[in-house]
Amino acid sequence: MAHSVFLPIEIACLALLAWIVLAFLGLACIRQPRIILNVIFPAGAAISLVIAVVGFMALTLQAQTIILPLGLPNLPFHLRLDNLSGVFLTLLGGVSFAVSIFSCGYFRNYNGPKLALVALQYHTFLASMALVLLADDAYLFMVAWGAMAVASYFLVTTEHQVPQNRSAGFIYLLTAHLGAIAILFSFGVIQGGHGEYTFDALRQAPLTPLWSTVAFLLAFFGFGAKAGMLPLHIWLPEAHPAAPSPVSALMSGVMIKTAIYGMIRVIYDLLGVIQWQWGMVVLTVGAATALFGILFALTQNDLKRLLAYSSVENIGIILIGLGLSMVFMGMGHPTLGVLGLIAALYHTINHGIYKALLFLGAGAILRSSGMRNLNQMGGFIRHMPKIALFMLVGVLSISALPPLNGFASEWLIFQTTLQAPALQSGVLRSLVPVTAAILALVGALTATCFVKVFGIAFLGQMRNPDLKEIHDARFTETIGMAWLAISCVVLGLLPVFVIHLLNNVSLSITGFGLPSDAVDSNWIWLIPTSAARASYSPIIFFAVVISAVLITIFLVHRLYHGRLRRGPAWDCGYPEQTPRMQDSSDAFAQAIRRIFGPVFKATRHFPSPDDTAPRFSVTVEDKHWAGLYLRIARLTTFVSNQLGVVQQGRIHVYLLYSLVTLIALLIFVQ
Amino acid sequence: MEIFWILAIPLTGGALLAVLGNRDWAPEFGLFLSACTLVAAGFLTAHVVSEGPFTAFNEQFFVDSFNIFLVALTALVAFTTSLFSRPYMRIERDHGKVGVKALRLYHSMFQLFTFTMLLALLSNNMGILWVAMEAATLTTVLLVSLYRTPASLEAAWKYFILCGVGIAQALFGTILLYFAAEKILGSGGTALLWTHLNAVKPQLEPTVLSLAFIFLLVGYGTKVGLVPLHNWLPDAHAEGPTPVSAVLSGLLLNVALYAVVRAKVLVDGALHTHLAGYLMMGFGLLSVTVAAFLLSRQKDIKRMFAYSSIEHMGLITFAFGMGGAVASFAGLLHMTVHSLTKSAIFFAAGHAAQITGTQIMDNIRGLIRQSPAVGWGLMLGTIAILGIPPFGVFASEFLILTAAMHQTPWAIPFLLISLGVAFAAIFSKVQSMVFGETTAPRLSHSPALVPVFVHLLLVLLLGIYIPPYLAEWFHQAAQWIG
Amino acid sequence: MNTLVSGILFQVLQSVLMVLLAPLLLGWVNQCRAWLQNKKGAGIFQPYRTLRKLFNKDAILANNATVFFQRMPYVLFACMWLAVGIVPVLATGLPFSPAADVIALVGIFALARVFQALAAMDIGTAFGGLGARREMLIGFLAEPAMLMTLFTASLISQSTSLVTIVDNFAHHPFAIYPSMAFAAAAFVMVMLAENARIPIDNPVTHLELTMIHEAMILEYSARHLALIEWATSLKLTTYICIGIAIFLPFGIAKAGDWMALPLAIVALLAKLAAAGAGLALLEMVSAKIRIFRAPEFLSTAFLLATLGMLTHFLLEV
Amino acid sequence: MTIPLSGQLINLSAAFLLLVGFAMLAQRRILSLINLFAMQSFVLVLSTLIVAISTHQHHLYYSVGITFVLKVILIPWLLHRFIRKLNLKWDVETHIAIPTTMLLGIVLVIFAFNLAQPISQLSGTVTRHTLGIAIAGVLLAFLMMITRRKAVSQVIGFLAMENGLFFAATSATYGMPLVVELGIALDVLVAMVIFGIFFFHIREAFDSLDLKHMEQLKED
Repeated sequence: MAHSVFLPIEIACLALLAWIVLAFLGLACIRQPRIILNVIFPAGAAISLVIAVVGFMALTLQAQTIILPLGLPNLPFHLRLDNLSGVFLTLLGGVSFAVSIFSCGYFRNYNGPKLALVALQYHTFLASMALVLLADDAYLFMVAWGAMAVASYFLVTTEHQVPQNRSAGFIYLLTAHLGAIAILFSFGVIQGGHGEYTFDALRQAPLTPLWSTVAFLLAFFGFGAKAGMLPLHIWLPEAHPAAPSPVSALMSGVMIKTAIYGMIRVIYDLLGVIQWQWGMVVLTVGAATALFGILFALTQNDLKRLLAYSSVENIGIILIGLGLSMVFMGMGHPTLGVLGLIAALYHTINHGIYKALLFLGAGAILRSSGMRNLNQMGGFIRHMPKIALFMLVGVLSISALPPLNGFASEWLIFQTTLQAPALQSGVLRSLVPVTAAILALVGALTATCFVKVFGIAFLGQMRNPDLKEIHDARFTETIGMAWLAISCVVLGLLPVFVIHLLNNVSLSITGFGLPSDAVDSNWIWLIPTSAARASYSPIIFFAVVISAVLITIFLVHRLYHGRLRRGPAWDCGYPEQTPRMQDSSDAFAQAIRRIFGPVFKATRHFPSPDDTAPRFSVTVEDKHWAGLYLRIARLTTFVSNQLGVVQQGRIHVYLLYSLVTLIALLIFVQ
Repeated sequence: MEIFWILAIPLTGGALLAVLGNRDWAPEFGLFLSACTLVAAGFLTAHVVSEGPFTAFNEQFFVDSFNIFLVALTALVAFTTSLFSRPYMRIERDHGKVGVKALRLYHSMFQLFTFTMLLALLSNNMGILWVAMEAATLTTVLLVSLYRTPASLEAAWKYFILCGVGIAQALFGTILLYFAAEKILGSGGTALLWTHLNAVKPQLEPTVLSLAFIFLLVGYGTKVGLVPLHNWLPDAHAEGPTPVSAVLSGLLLNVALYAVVRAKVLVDGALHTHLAGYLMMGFGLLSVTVAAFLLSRQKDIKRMFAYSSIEHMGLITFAFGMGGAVASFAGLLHMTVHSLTKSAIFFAAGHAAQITGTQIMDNIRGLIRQSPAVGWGLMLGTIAILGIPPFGVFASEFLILTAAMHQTPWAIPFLLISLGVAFAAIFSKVQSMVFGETTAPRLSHSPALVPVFVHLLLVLLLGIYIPPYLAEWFHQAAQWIG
Repeated sequence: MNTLVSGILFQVLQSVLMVLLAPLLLGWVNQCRAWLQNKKGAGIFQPYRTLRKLFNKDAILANNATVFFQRMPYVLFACMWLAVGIVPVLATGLPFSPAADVIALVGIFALARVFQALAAMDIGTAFGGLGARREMLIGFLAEPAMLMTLFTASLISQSTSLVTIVDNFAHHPFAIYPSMAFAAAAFVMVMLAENARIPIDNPVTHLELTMIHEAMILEYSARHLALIEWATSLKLTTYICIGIAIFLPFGIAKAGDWMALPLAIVALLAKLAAAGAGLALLEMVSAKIRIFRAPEFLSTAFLLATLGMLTHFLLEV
Repeated sequence: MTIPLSGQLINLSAAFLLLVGFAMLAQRRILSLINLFAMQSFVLVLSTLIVAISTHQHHLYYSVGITFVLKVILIPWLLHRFIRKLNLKWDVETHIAIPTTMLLGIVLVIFAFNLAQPISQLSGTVTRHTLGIAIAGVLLAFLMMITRRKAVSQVIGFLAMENGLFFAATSATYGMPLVVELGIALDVLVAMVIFGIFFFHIREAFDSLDLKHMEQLKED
């Protein structure tokens, strides 16, 4: 086997190094953009594959550690490759492979310097994410975490001429920084006073329940800020539209997942003893995040903003899974907790893949048509059938429709919620199913949202017919999207394998696994706890639907005729069918805005009566801005204004300060 | 012997330049002198590394793990600064902001300032240390007012008076110290030698020493820029020529803090209480918080980074006050990375101001377009100074914060808020300066940005790898700082 | 082995039977409606005639219709077929049943709905979009309510697989579950909404202000329309069957139990007839409500279902 | 106990120093302020001389010499030249509230005595009781710098502070080591020169030495 020569972790380190080297090669090739496109990015993709393979191998291997002679004098860099990091490395490798390939085509119209910088930051970004997953001591983790934030920040501000992009970048880095500080402090709490910062030491460190709760809260805040949970999500819908689409794909697909990784690492692995109250916190926040995210996604018109909000929603769903798992763990039902954990991990992977796919699709549309606003799109399926196909796969997956992967993971989460009777306290027993209700609502809303996306963007008539020369995805772009689409289908059809692999993870970090029924079940039947409770077989499902369709077609054409004529669409008696008669994206979301009115801050712009080409438009704002962030900003300025008075220019006053200080201190000492 | 050279070179150089400073080759000559000083410092460092701490010239001079790295740092920053100031001052001359005589003054004073810094570091005599600190003020005060603008004069005057008064308090502290030491060591020269004082510190009279420390703290603290004694600092940084701001932030503050720490060691030894520590922590926290909040209202780029210097000095003071091996180590590391980063930032900021012809940040835009090197230098420097990994500033902040985590948890909220506010304040401004579009013209001389990137590279290196011998010094120093 | 064969036979039998019966049920409902309105009615076999007529016609597609539009009817039909094949109507323990539990069942309906809505938007007419939008609106309100009702049942019988649920209710000593009352009420409301019946939608009018389901299929003709109509009747049947399976599962045979089969069939027919008549009665006594009242209606259903679940936890555990 | 004659003389001169300190605090006219400063320096020299004679501290003789040359002759002369050059001869401090300043001064003096109490207990010098007065001198000079509006008078305050420190050194410890004394002296001299340069710069920038012009740099 490969790792008889090289340990997987060593290969991982080498791959990481190779990425960094590529980054600087990219910078060196500032004059030859061709080389960057045709050599650097494909090479990066190859490395991604290596990473993916390593991560996959790690899923079945024992944890391996390695210590690099770098870092702080008494805290060298510790690296560790275990099953948990394996999962996320696989995700990183798999997604970044597709994205790198896609980028070869996507960045073709960038000029030399810009492209070189992108190549530099892009590969640094990849390397730092891998490093986050491999880090085994607090310092290295923080370093990698920060490098990740900085690299992605520069990628977000690639188009820094646009003012919104600058502010987006600023908000993003600010949130990331605050989060990082919180995480740092949480590590500081966990190590409990003996100043050892390797993760092993943190695992051993004894903590009082109070302090571990403090640590949990800090970590939850810090990682939540990166993951985009309520109310720290504001950076996401700003940064994603600003960044180049492949980068948005990476950020949504992988980067915010590293925050989930961090949560699992800290809560399950480092803290170990989980209290059910934590679970409730995570559960509530998760539910709120999911609902809020999807409601806002529904009301967006900018495709990438919409996708960003839907990422918020999915993070919420993942948090629901985690929260359930923590509740069960805390209440002393580890096996059920494991189910929740696996569901969360599974959904993490799935979301990583289909969200990356959707962002790449959005990018392809943007590059070929220059459009991000749904209200202007329409009928693209006739010009970009390939993109449409892949987007359809992504849409069906994210809408949690069987038999694709989104459904599989949400199904598992539902199963977890249905284990509520096992809980002792009646309150929890009745609260947990409510989250199930919210999850159901969110799922249905997601379907609505993405019907809107696909229907408005690809179906119907072209909204502005004068738009010429829009063409389909380029070759490399196609490969990138195809890769992700295929993995969506595979992950949807073979959940059992995934479950078994993830079971190793939970065994290695919590020490518990799924019940025997689930583990022994063969590859057709997905059985969470026991066959009698629930079972699901996407393959049979898929086979039956397909065959049913074929049979129907066959019968219909056999028993009757297959004659078909084409004609103009029925025009309802109007003289003509103009594209403007179709539902716009605004119109589609109108019912939502009306039903969930209180959530939004919607302002409608009516056309004036004597407007020859009247357009009705509506803008939806996030209430958190005015409600929370602007207040904080105002408070800060107030304080600093108060302090500014101290410095009022007269040297006598300054001298007085020193005299007073001196005397005060002298009195203090005496 | 190295000590002799290391002091003689800048002194004689300063004297020479006072006469020849108006020649065209004066900048190159100054550069040469700084290079020589750096080499001498290198030799001295090698000497200490090989033989450990030693005293020289019948104990008047003293080198140990604490001051040697500061000596090396000082020589290095002095060298890079003169490297930077060569084109910078020429551009200033082309812009007609300074005349030939002013340049002569500048070159000679720069060397003398280096001399005073090194003297303060190397001297074993607390009295001489004081003399050197005062001399440092005297050498820089005329540089602050180099442009003769009303603002610069005002800044210089405040700098002069406030630091003069402050330093006077320090002198009184020194007298008290001498007074206490004389009891044990007898009167005469040796009673102020730090090595002797350190040897007998447990016997020193506590009440006197606590008073002495108050005076020393207020005195040297004024030069460190501790709130509320800091008022001279932003003005001087903003109005003086950029190289001066760079060395003020990069060297002077460090050396002043060095003096405070030396005093703290004695007082701790004598008092057996944590008084000095608490005082320093108090000043440190106050400085960090106030500076962080004042950052957000700055309009002048150099003034803003001056406040950031106050903030970081506060953090270092806090670290030393906290004490303990980790915290002191972190403090030393932070001293190093801060002076490297901050001087780098000032270099970049200076060129930025020259490019756009203003120091008002609202009028500086799109640096990255006009001169990518300046833009990236400023951006990366800012990211480094804000303590974002993988830069070295983060390494030290990591240690400080985690140490504070279990030594003084009550301080955490202040630090948390301050760091957040400082980040928001600085980064929002720098970002809008670096990015965006611009129409600024090119510079008459190509800017020297080698120093910027050398410094940043070093800082980056310290973030991911600290050389063993450096770590060794820091450890030793941290040991006896306690 | 033998059980498997008989199981598959049962499966096939049930699927085919239900597919063939579905239009009849629709006809029966319409006939009852007519009777209740003192009309003579078209007779209960009218739907079959309609289907035959439609199948024999030539299909017309709009010029810009894509493959979506063309294939949607088949997908729709297949989904409904699968759904009705999963629900244990005649007998439990069918080989397909474990392939999809109640959640997957809801998933199937969602799948069908999404495809229908997309197809409706394909042509780009005003009505298509309007219909799709309203359909999704009803959908995202009805689906959670549906799930909640099913969850109540599955919490009682500790399982989400319909077979186990039916077994639990049918072949265990009878017990009164107050929560099921809530669930039943919610289920009926959801069923009305999902099948485009009064008071949410009116299957017989094409009044543009009110119509939902019809708006989506305005562009369809001939065999495509026929399949859609058939699928609609299948959907109605499936819902009723689910209701039967959960709320009155008595008389459902075990798989391979040939003796119990006739009884099961009779029981099923009786239940379907009763349910159809009941449905007609409901539609008679209630009036169509405004589209923006629909959310209130459905959120009430959702509330009832959730209440049912809570009552289960408060009273029955 | 009875204090030896030298001690009495020193205490006398100390008292005189304090008096002069208050006089400077009250003095409005700059010219006489300079003279007062010279007088204070002279008293300082005297007292130091007495100490030197009475305790045979040879290095004190040097510092006596330095101080005499520097503070009694050179600096007053320089100051006189400056104000002649800048013709500030009749320049007076406007509106300073003398009575309040005096009161503050007295408070400071009391504080200084309390501060000096414990230290004087420890001191073995004949001059130990004058330490309090030295501190008082420093603080009074400080107060003076705070209250004065003119650059020159602020500088004089600064020098007075230097005097106070010097007096403290002699009274507490019979003076600092010689090296330090020399260094301090050098610094004071250079400082003086630089102050001079500043006067001219400020003058040409603001055509007045009033500090009220130099209040522009602030947080607005």
